[in-house]
Amino acid sequence: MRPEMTAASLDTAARTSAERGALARARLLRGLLPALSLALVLLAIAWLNPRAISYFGFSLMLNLAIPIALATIAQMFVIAGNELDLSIGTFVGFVGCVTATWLKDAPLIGVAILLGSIGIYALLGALIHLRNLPSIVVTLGMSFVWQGLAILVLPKPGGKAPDWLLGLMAFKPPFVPFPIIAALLIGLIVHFGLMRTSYGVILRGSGGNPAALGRAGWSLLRTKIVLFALAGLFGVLSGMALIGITTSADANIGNGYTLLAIAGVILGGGEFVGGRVSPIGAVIGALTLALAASPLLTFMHIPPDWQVAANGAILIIVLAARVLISRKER
Amino acid sequence: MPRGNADIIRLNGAEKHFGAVRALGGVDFHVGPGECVGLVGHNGAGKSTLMHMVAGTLVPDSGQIGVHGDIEDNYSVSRAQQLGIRCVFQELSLCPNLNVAENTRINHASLRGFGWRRKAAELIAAKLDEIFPGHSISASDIVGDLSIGRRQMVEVARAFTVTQDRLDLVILDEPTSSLDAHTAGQLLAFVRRFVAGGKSCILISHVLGEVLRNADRIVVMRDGKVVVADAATAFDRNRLVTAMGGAEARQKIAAQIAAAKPAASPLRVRARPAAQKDGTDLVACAGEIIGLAGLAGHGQTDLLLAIFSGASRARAGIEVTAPVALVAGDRQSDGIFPQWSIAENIGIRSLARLRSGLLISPQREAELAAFWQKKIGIRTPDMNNNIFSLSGGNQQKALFARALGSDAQIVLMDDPMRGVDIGTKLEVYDLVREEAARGRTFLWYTTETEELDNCDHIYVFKNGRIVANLRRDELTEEKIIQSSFGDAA
Amino acid sequence: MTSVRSLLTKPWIWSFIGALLVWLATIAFTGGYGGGGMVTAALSLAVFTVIVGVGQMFVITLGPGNVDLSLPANIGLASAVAMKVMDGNDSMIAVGLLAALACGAAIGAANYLLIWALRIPPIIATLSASFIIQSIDISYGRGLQIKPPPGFADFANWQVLGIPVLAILTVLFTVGAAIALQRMIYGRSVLAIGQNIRAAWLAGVNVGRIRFLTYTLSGALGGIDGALLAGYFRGANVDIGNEYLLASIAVVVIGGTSVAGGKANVPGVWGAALFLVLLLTMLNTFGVSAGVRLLLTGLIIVGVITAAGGQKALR
Amino acid sequence: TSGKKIAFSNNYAGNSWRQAMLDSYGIVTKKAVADKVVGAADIFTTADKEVPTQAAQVQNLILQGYDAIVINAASPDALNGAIKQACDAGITVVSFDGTVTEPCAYRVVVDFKDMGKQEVEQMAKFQPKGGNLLEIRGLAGTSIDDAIHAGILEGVAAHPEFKIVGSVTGDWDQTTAQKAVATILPSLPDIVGVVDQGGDGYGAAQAFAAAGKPRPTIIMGNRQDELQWWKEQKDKDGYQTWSASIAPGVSSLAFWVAQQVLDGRTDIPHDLLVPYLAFTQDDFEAELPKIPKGGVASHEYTQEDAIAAIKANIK
Ligand SMILES: Nc1ncnc2c1ncn2[C@@H]1O[C@H](COP(=O)(O)OP(=O)(O)OP(=O)(O)O)[C@@H](O)[C@H]1O
Ligand SMILES: Nc1ncnc2c1ncn2[C@@H]1O[C@H](COP(=O)(O)OP(=O)(O)OP(=O)(O)O)[C@@H](O)[C@H]1O
Ligand SMILES: [Mg+2]
Ligand SMILES: [Mg+2]
Repeated sequence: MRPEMTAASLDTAARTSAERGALARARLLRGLLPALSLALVLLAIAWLNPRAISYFGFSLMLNLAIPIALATIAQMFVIAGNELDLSIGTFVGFVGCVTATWLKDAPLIGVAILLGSIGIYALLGALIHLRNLPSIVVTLGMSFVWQGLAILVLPKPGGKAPDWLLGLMAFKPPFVPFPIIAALLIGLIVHFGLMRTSYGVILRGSGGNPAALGRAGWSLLRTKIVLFALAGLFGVLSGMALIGITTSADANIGNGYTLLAIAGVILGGGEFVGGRVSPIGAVIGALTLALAASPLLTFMHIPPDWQVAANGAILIIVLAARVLISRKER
Repeated sequence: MPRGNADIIRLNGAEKHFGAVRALGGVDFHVGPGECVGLVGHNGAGKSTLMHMVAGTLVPDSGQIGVHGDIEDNYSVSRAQQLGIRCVFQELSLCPNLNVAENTRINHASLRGFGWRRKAAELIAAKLDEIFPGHSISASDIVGDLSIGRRQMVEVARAFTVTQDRLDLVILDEPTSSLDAHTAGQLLAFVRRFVAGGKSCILISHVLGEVLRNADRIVVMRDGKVVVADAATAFDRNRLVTAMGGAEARQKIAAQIAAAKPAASPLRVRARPAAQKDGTDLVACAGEIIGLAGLAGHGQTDLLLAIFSGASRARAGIEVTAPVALVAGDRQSDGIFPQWSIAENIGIRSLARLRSGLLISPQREAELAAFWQKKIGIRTPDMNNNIFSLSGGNQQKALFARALGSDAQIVLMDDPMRGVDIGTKLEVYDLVREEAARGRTFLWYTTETEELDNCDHIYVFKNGRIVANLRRDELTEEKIIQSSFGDAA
Repeated sequence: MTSVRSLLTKPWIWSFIGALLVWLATIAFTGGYGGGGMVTAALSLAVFTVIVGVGQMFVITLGPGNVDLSLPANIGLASAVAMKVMDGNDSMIAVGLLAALACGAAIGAANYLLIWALRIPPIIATLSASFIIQSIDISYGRGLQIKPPPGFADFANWQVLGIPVLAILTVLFTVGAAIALQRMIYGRSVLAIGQNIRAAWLAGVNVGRIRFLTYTLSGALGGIDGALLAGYFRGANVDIGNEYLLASIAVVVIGGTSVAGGKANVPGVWGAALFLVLLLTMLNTFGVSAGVRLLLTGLIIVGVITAAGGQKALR
Repeated sequence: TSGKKIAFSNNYAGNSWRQAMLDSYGIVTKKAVADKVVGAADIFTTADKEVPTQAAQVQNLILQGYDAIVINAASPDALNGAIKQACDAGITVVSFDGTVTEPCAYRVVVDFKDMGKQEVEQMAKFQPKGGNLLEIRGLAGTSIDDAIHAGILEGVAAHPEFKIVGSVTGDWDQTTAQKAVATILPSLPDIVGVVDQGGDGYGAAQAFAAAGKPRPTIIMGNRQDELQWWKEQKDKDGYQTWSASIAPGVSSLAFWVAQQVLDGRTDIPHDLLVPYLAFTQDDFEAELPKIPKGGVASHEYTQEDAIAAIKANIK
C-alpha cells in the first residue's frame, strides 16, 4: 500500500529544482574562482605597470608560464587518478637536458629517448597499480633518478635548443601574443580530451570511485597507465617548451616545477582525491602563479629582504580572495 | 540443458572463503526467465557475496557458473554484461565526481563517439522518468551533490538502461534501503512491470513485506547456505523469519512500550529547524523516543546534525542538555573508519572512559567490544578483524554499539536501520526501548514507517520544516503520508 | 618461524631491512673497515630526520593533502633564534631551546590558522608560510652563521660507547610518540580524522582542536630540530633545514605510513632515516659521481618500496 | 649617467656570502644614487636559485624599462634566452659570480679553474710528502663546480704525490658538506688534506673532529668561522693552511662596469678577469676582525677600481 501521489511529488520537484539552481550557481561560481584570481592579479599588474598590459608585455610576462602550464597539466593527470607526482620537476629538467643535447645533435635518438621516458612513466603507473604502491614514494625515488640522469646527460649547463623549437617558441602571431594562444590551446585540448570524450569520463571515474569502475568491467591498470603516460607526455612538452624559451639547458632547471605544478592544480580548483580536476582551471592556476610569483612581485618594488615573503603573501591573498567569494556563496 | 527455456543463470556448489570466514558453503542457485527471485537472510548470510558471483565481480573458490544454459569458464564482469546481467550493488557504485549521464556512460562501453553525452543523458533521463516519475534529477547533476536516496535512484535506473548489450537479469541488492516509502513503491511497481515483460530480477531486502509482495520465488540464506527456496505464495512473514533463524521467538513488536514513564522528566533537547517560521520546536525529554518522519531529504538529517553540533557549541534555536552520540545511516561517509578493526570502530566514541591513567587500555577496549558483540550479535570470529570484513548490516550494528556503548544520554539516529536484517532490527528496537526506559533519549529519523511504532512522538518534516507533531496513538501511515505531501503549514 | 613471518608483515620492517642491506653492501666494499663508525655517523645524522619525521608523520596521518612544507624554513629560523638567544653562552642553553620550541610552535599554529581561517589547502598554506618565514629569517639572521655555546655543541656531539646520546634521547622520544599515536586519545583522534574527517566529527572527535595540535606539534618539533642542528653543525643558517623538505616526507612514507591518512607507524621513521643516511654513506664510499649517486638513490628507493609492496585493499 | 636606471637580479639571499654581496652592492649603489651618478639602482631577489623564476624576473625587468641589469645568474646558459631578449631591448647586461655565456652580456669572471689548481699548489707546500686528499665538490651540474674541480684535477696531475681517495658533494653548504664528510670518513684511509670550493671547510673540520680522526690540512673559503677556526688551530700548534674565494663585493665591481658601459664606453671587453680573494698564513689574522661574526670576507670596489680593472683587461 504505497500510494502513487504524482501531484504531490510534482511539488517536491518544484522545491528541488530551486535547490538545484542554487547548487548549479554555487558550482559555476566555484568553477569561475580560478579565473577571478587571475583577473585579480592582472588588475594589480595593470595598476602597477600599465606598460605591461600590451602585446610585448604579455609575450614577456607569460612565455615562461607555458612550460609551467604544461607541467601543471601533467600533474593534473596524475592527481585525477588519486596519485601525486613528486618527480615532475626533475623530469622536466631531464627532458630539458635531452632536448638541448640529443634532440639537437641526433634527433632520432633524442625522440627515442623522450618516447622511452614517456614509456617509463607508463610503466610507473603500471607498477604503482599492480603492487599497490604509494605513488608519493615511487615518484620521490624517481625524482632522484631523473635528476641523476639529467646530470649524466648534461654534466654542466649548456647545450642548445633545436632551431625549430626556438623558432616555435619565438613565434609572433598577429594581435594575440603567442603565450595566450598556447595557453588557450592547451586548456581547450585537454579539456576536450578529459572532460568531453567518453574515455575521459573513465579516466576521471578511476579517481572518483575506482571500485565502481572495476565493477563495471573497466581495467584500472589501463586507466592508471594512460594517466601516467599522459603525465609523461605533458612533462616532455613542458621540458621542450622550457628549453625553447631559455635556449639552453641546466640539470637543475626544472626542480621548482614540482611544487608549482601541485599548487597550480589546486589553485585551479582541483582536489587531491576523488578525481575532481579541471584542465582549464589548471592552466589558469599556472598562469596566476607565474604572474603572481614574478611580474607582480617585480613591479611592486619591495625591499630585497621581504621579496620572498611577498611571494608567499601574494599566494595567500589570491587564495584568501577565493575563500571570501565562496563563503558568500554559502 | 536445453537452450529453449534455459535458466538465465545457474550456480552449482558455489563456495567462497575470506580468510577464516566461510562466506558461501556450496550454494546452488538459479534464476529463470520472467521471474523475480526474492533473496533474504540475516546480515552476513552471504547474499551479497552470492550476487557478486552472479555479477562476475568475485570468482568462486569452487563451483560452476552457467549462463543461458552454457557453462562459463572465464566468467567476468564484462562477460556478464554481454550476457545481459546487471547488478545494483549494496554499496553505492557511482563516481561522485561525475554527473549522472557520465555515470551512465561507465556502464556502457558502447556509449562513445560523437554525441555520446546527449545519448547518455537521454538514456538515463528516460529511464528515471519511467521508474521514478517526478524524480527531479537532471542528467547533468553531479552525483556527489545528490542525496543518498537520489544516488540510489540513479544507480537503479542506470542498471535498467539498455544500449547494444542484451538485458535479461537485474540484481537489486537492498535497492530500497535509502529510499522513502513513496519512492520505494515506485521502484517495486516498476520491477513488477519489468518481470511481467519477461525479464528477470533478483530482489534482496530486509523489509520482508517488499519481498513477499513482489517476488515470485523466495530463496532464504543462512550462514552461507541456501536453507529454503520456494514459491513466494508458500511463505508468510512468520515462515520467512523462522527460516532465516535467530529470531524465531520474537514477534512482539511494539506491544507494550511507554507503560511506565516518569511524568515530568527533564528536558534533553529543544530544537527548531532553521527553516521553521512558526515557532514550532522539536522537544525531547529524558526517556523519550522521538521519531522524525516524512519523505527522505526534507530536513530530518539536517536537524539531527544541527542538534549534534549544538551539543558542543552554542547555536541559535538549539538547546541540548546532555552528551550526544549519533548513529549514522550513510555508514560509508559518516560512520566507518576503514583502516580500523571492529573493536576500534566501536571504542572511538568512548575513548575517555577506556583509559587507565593517560593511556587507552586495550583490555577495556576489547571488553567493551566483546560486550556489544554479544549484546547486539555482531557476526565475526574476531572483533580485531577489519571492519570491512563484516557484511553491510553487521557494520551498521557496530555503529549502534559505538553510540549505545558511549556515555551519551541523547542518541541521534539517522535512518540507522539501512541494511539491517529483521531479526537484528527487532533486537535493536527492544534495546532502544530498554535504554529509553533507563532514561536515554532517542531522536530517530527513519524512512521505514513501521519503525515509528516504537516512538513516543513523531514529528513529520516537509521542506525543512516540522509540519505535524503526532502522538503514537494518533499514528497511521496515511496520516504521515498526508502530512508529508500536504501543503506546508 | 611464524614470528618471523608476522614480523615481515609489519609495514616498517622493510625500511630496516633496506638499511641493513645498504650497510652490509658498504662494509663488503670496504672489507669490513669502518663499519662501526658508519653506524655511529648514521645514528647521529638520522636523529634530525627522525625528529621532524615524527612531526610530519602526524600531519600526513591527518589525511590526503595534509603536509607541512614549512619545516625547512621553520628549522632555519628556529636555529637562528636558538643561537641568538644562547649567544654563545652556556647558561642560556635551556632558554635558547625553549625559544626555538616556542618559535616552531608559533609557526605551526600560524600554519593551522591559515588553513582554518582562509580554508587554504595545507600544502599551499605551508608553502606560502615558508616563504614568509624565510624572509623573516633572512632579515633576522642576515644569513650569518651564528655559533652555538661550547656546552651545547659538545652536548650535540656527545657519544657514549660510540652511541650518540642525542640518538638515545630521540629513541626515548619516539617511544613516547608511538605510545601517543596508538594508546592516547590524541593519537587515536588523529588516526580517525585521517581516515574520515566527517565520521570523526560525528564520532565526537574534536576535529578542529586535534588538527590545530598536530600542526603546532609539527612546528614545535621543527623548532627543536633547528636548535639541535645548529648545535651539531656548529652554527645556525638559513639553509640548515633545506634537505628536510623531501627527507621528512620520505622517511614517513618509506617508513610505512599511509599517505592516504589514518595509518601511521613510528618505528618506520627510524628505519627509513637510517636507510637514507646509510644509502648516502654507501654511495659516497663507492665514490660514484653525483649523477650516478642520485640515479642509484632513486632506483634503490623505488626498489625497496616495490619489494615491500603495498597493502591489499579490502573490498 | 645620472638619469640611468640599473637593476640587480639575484636568485638567492640565504647565506652569508650572498648577504655580504647584497650589502656591498647596497653600500656602493646607495652612495652612487645619492651622488647622482645613476638615477636608480634597485635590487630584485628571487628564492631558491631557480632558473625559470630568474628568467621571468629578467623579462619583467625589461618591461620595467631599466637601462642595465647586473645579474648573478642561476645558470650560465639557461638564462641566455632572457638575456638575449634584454640585449635586444637595448639593455646592458653585466653578469658576475654566476656568469652567463650569452655573448651580448658582460662577464666579470673569476678564474675558478686557477683557484682549484692553486689549492693543490698550496697543499703541496704544507704537505710536502704528499698523501691522500678528500675533495668536497659544490652544487652538481653547475659550471663553477666544474671549473674548480677541473683545476684541482690539473693540480693533482702536476703533483703526483697527492691522490684523491674520496669525493663528496657539499653543495657549497656547511651543513651538507659536514654531513657528506661524516658519512664517508669511516671508510676512508688517513687523509692529509681536504680540497674544497669554499664555505665548506669548517663543516669538514667538524666532521673530522666528530669522527675522532686526525685533523688534516683543510683549504678554507674566507668565511669568518673558517678563519676563526684556522686562528684557533694556529694559536694551538702553528697549523698552516690557505684560504680563497670570490669576494662578494665583486657585485659592486659589476655595478661600476654597467655604469661605465652606460656612460658610453665602447672599449670594454665582454670578459673581465678579476682576481679571487685569497688569504695566507701571514695576512688572514689581520682580516679576521673586519669580517662580521658569521659573515664572509669582502671588499667593496670603487669607480676607480673598476676603471683600473677594465684597463688591465684591455690588451
Ligand atoms: N571482503 C571480505 N573480507 C572478509 N570477509 C568478507 C568479505 N566480504 C564478505 N565477507 C564475509 O562474508 C560473509 C557474507 O557477507 P555478505 O556481504 O555476503 O552478507 P550479506 O548476506 O549480504 O549481509 P547483509 O544483509 O548484511 O548485507 C560475512 O560473514 C562477511 O563478514
Ligand atoms: N555542519 C556540518 N556538517 C557536516 N560536516 C561538518 C559540519 N561541521 C563540521 N563538520 C566536519 O567537521 C570538520 C571540522 O569542523 P569543526 O572545526 O567545526 O569541528 P570541531 O572544531 O571539532 O567542532 P567543535 O568545536 O564543535 O568541537 C569539518 O571539516 C567537517 O568535515
Ligand atoms: Mg549484503
Ligand atoms: Mg529504507
